[in-house]
Amino acid sequence: MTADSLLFFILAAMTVGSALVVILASNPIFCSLALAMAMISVAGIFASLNAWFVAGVQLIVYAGAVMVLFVMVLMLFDLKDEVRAFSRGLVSGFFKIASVAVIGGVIAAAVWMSTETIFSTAPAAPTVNATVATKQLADLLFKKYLFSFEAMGALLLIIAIGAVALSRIEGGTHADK
Amino acid sequence: MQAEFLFAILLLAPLIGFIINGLRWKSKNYLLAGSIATGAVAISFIAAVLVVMKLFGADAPKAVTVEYFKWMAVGGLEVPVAFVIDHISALMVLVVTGVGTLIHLFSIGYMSHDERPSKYFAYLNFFLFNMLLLILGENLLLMFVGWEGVGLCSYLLIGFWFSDKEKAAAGMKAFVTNRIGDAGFLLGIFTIFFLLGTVSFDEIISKVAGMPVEVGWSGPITLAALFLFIGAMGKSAQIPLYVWLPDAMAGPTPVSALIHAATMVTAGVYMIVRLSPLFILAPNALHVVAVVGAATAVFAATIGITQFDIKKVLAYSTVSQLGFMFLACGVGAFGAAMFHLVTHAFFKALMFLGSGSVIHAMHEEQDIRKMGGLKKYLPITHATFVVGWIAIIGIPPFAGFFSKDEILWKAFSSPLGHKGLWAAGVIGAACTAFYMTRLMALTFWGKPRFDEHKTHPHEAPPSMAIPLIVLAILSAIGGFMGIPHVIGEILPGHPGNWLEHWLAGSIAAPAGEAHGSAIMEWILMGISVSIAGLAALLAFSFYVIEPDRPKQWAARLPGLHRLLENKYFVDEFYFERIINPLVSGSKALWAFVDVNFIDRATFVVGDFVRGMGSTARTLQTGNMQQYALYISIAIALMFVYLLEGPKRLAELFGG
Amino acid sequence: MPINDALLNVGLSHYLILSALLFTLGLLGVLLRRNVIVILMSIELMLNAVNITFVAFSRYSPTANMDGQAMVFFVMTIAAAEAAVGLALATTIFKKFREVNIRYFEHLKG
Amino acid sequence: MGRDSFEITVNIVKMFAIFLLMVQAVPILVWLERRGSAFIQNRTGPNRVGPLGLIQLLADAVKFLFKQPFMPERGVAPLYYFAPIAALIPGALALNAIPLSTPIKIEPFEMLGQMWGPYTFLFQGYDIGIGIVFILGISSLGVYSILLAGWGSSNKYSLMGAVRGAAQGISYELALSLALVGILMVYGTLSFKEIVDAQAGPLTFMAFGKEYVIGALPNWGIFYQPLGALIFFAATFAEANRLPFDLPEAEGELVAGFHTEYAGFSLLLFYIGEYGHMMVASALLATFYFGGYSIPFVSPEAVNAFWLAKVDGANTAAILTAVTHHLSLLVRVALFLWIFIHVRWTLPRFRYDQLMSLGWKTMLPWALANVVVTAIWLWLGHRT
Amino acid sequence: MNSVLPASASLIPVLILTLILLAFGTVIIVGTSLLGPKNKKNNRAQMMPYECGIPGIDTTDSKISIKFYLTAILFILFDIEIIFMYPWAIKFMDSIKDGTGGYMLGAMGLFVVLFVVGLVWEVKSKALDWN
Repeated sequence: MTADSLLFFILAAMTVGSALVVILASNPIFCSLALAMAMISVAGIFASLNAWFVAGVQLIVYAGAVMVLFVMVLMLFDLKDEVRAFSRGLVSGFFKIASVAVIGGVIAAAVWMSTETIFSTAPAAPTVNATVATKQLADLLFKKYLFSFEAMGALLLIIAIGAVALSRIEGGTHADK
Repeated sequence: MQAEFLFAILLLAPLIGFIINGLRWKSKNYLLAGSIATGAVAISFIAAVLVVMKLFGADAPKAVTVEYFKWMAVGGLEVPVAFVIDHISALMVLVVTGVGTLIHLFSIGYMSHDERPSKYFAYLNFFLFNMLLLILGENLLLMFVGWEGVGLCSYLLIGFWFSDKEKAAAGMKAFVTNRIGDAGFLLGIFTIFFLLGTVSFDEIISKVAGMPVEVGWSGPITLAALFLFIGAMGKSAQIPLYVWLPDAMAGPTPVSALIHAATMVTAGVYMIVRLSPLFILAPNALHVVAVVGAATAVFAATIGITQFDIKKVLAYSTVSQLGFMFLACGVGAFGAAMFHLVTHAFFKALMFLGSGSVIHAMHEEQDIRKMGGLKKYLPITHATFVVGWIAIIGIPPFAGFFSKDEILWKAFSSPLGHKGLWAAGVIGAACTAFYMTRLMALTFWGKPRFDEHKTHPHEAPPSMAIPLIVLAILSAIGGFMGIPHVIGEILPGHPGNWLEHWLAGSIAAPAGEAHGSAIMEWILMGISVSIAGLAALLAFSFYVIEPDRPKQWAARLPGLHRLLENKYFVDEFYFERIINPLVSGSKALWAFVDVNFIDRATFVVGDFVRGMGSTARTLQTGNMQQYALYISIAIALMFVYLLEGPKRLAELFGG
Repeated sequence: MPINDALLNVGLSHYLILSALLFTLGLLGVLLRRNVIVILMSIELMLNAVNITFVAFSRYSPTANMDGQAMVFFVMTIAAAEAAVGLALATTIFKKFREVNIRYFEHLKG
Repeated sequence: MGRDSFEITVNIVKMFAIFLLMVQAVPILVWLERRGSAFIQNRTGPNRVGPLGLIQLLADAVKFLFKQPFMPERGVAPLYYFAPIAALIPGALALNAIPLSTPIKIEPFEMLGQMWGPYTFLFQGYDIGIGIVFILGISSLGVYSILLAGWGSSNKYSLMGAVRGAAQGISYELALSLALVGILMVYGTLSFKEIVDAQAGPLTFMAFGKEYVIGALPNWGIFYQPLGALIFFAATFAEANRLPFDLPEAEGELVAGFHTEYAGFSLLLFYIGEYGHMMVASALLATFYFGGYSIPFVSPEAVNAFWLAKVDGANTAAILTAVTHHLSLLVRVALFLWIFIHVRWTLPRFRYDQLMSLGWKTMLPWALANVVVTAIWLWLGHRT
Repeated sequence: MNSVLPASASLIPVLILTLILLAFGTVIIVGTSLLGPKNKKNNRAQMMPYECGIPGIDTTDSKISIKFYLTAILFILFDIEIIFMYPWAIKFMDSIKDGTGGYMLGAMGLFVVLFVVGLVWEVKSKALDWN
């Protein structure tokens, strides 16, 4: 095995393993920590694809911010192990797993069948270093996708306002007057 | 600097001002709100100047166009968000942002005692943004967005003091009346799209370039032109849709100056000038435009003679002047229309602001019968008002003379013109001179007719005085950009008609020979000036020398006076003959058709849908995971279908 | 494709299959778990799977372009916004019921 | 990693050595802290064990080794035991990504009857192209060890301290990362090496299209970004949970913060993490704003030539050159570490609301202002 | 830099170092538990959560202010905005030199305005006050 493929398989194993813990662990805190692990592994996968800046952002935003929020909220709620972590229903459970299996299988099959025809599997050797690649990214973000970029700014503003407003709600819709 | 950048600043500065003031709408800090708004418009003005500069020079482009992004693409219709400054919109954008800046500045002083200055300035900025959309939009749809936007702002600002029921009603009236026009405008856009398959000005003009002139009334271009003119009628207050404009004076006076005199109401004229290559192909439509314009010019001017509200007088004057512009458009003198639009923006904004200053000084008194002798109290306002007065009645060399005279001359000499149109114009001009002099006399001259011990009129603060002075200067010299050839020839250095030269490539001219000679032009010019002068003298004698005479005349001609004083009973007519029948007809329809047929039908449909719904309701449990399950089943099926799953499986197992 | 080859030459399909696996796991989490917060986390997992696809296509496209990476930025922003609002909602539910079972969201219907 | 066994071995040993550099700094720093605080507070401090009390820490370490490790009864074992290990990772990973000196170029040489080389060894664990972003990402993971410790201990004071620490850390991370935007704008790169290289020579700057050179000053980032440097430095205090920002371990309110329930060597691991964080911060400060490992006005080539003249053998000279530059960096790092210690014993602790409002309402806006001013200044200066 | 190393060249060392660190930490934790004295009898007082010697009351429910969680949300949002500035920042100097500096300044200016509006709103709404 070459170093590159070794790296990929290690990272992939870490990602899938963590993801399995996320959906199987009964304690939500462990779920969130496993998800943080998965995020870090995905950052590694981005890096192995030479998307260094995206990997860094993945670390900072997902692992360093979003998952911290999850962990903090779970600690805030002080949730214990769940007696019944999974939803009930034999029939619907069967349908759920079946549909997921079909989707997963079909995606995998589609990938398997078609990648050869899309383009060759060997990527072009990296020709620019991370800083230059990041500059190319900036070129895209601020020229081609400028509108989306500014829209993102507006979205974040709205979310900031909305989050504060939501956190102020005292009761729910069922609160008695 | 890059055009994209400048256009963005030009358009976004008022929008940002609107957002800032809109977000702090509760604030009562009129100075801060006003400064933000004025600053925003001033930035916009500077950007406009910088863009317009690109049009100068020997090898300058004919137009600066930027396209930001695609707005919509529906079938054959592709509408980009694109803006253009060419020689027509350059004039308009400079006037709108320039005069707009001055009026914003004036508003700071005028709104200093108001309860909601931030809201006011936010609306004002938003208006300006929409106006710029209207002017700069590169296609009819973008123009329509601005068109509706200014209508909305106009409504909001007329009804700005909505706690007064009448003022709120005035806003409503303006909105509803404009809707009629807008319907026409939309039909016009549809017709054009149906006809030419595009809504872009550039493409419209290049597509109609080779078309023959249409004869008769039923041609598609004539139809489109007439529809568009209906839109213009609504926005620019022409007979029969002018009724909203006098009532619109319920809004704050700077609003009247900005929206209902200088900018928004001229949008109709602008639109026709913009599409002049289209209109020129429909002479019959142009005849309608000319006749409506001339009729409005005379009609509104006669009403103006008997009004006592200072702003109403100016409002009718505006309607009348707009009539002049349409008259110019109608005879194919689009350049003259633009010229009058610009000079009118200067002097009418000046007079409105002056009246604002008077109203402010008189503590919200608007009745000129209760004024008089204000000359000594308000020297600056008076001096600037005099400039505006001379300009509007058309005494050379002030701005109004040049533009009005060019319209009259074109009405006479153009191949589309007619002596009758010229005569109507002269009568309108004479009436204008009469009522403006009357307004001056009753407001500023003579003896004070208010209690000098109770009311102490005070001169405007600098923030109000500066715009007045600037506009007065512009009203005085604004006419020199369009000096007629006959005058230019006798002046030293032979200055040409700069405006005509500027607009030459952008607007269309009617085919055919102009009739009339230089001598003729001099004679007509003399006639119109002397008639206006005589009318002014007459008014002067009526209202200053012998103040009793108006009453005697009113007694002598009671019928005419009543007719004029009640504005020809048009509002009453509309109410009795159009609105009431509509209402009672609708009621009858409701009682019979609605209850018996439509309601029945909807009930049946409703019951059916409800039955379906309650069946389907069992699926909607509120359990989100079930919803997710439905989604995933659907996705799975979709994938199987897309990948031709059964076929492939068959291949796999079948061999 | 011989196994040895698949182990040695990591290519686009490897990343895509990994992404599909991750996406499927995330979907399972969404469908099966009861805890709202875990469901949100599973959604994050799915979004990450999509991001892997974007970056992989960006890397393996014949005309080396960065559009895929730019998209990842937007997906991440959306994901963060979704997490922020989702958790705010979960907190509101928690304050009311002292539990974050997805079932409690049923009470929100009209 | 390397082409042959020698290179691979050296690279792995190098990483471990840099990690050990961080570990061994802890006793020295703790000693310095205790002696320094005593000096500041006019006391003697530890002076019994060894000369100047230098052996004290060794004795402490031995004591730590033999303490009884235990977990509180309701603690969550995996988290409780993993937290101190996790505390090591961010500091060590980050320190290895910073270039600590010039690369060493080794000419071919003979060893064990075989020719080896040539090699180029970086004086850092690994060179990651997006260095700055990598370090920000890695150090943002530091929050986890705090949260894990707090939760794993199942002690409400630990948890409170942990959540406080996390909130504080992330609040100041904003100001910190925003302060770096200024530096990125000035140098236009994410790589540490290029930033250090850009700081060579005399101070040169552009203003309104003209270039100015001030020969007396080195071309350091601090002269371009004084406000940015200040905000960065202040924010690192909060990031490292040092006084005056050590609210997570405020004794008066929270017993001992998130590591209340820790004792013995696992407590020491937290300290290693914290001091590692300080070292990373100091090294970053030196790299961004004080020329990194460069020696002012002296180019690496000149240093190499100096050593070539002194000793024979190009490889020895190369190693000595790297060591010289490394010392140049260490001097700065030591200075900043001393400032860390000095501040701790000089300034009083903030109240929590003051701390948060300082971070959000003072430092964040100032950092933003710094970005805006820098952008406009650069634009005006370099516009053609 | 003309030759760019493959990603694995700098990623594998990171993985190796992480492994080293984990091993180091584990050795220490396990080592101390072997070296240190064993807990013979079930010492209840020692194993209780440490609260300065006072017997713990109310051990189950730790009330943490909702503010912390709000801070974390706002952190995410602002963090993303700042991260968006990074590519822009390193590109900015190049843009000035190739003449599109004003454009880039405007593009980021609008974004910063949104940022500032958000910050001002948070401050005004007292979401950042801790009392």
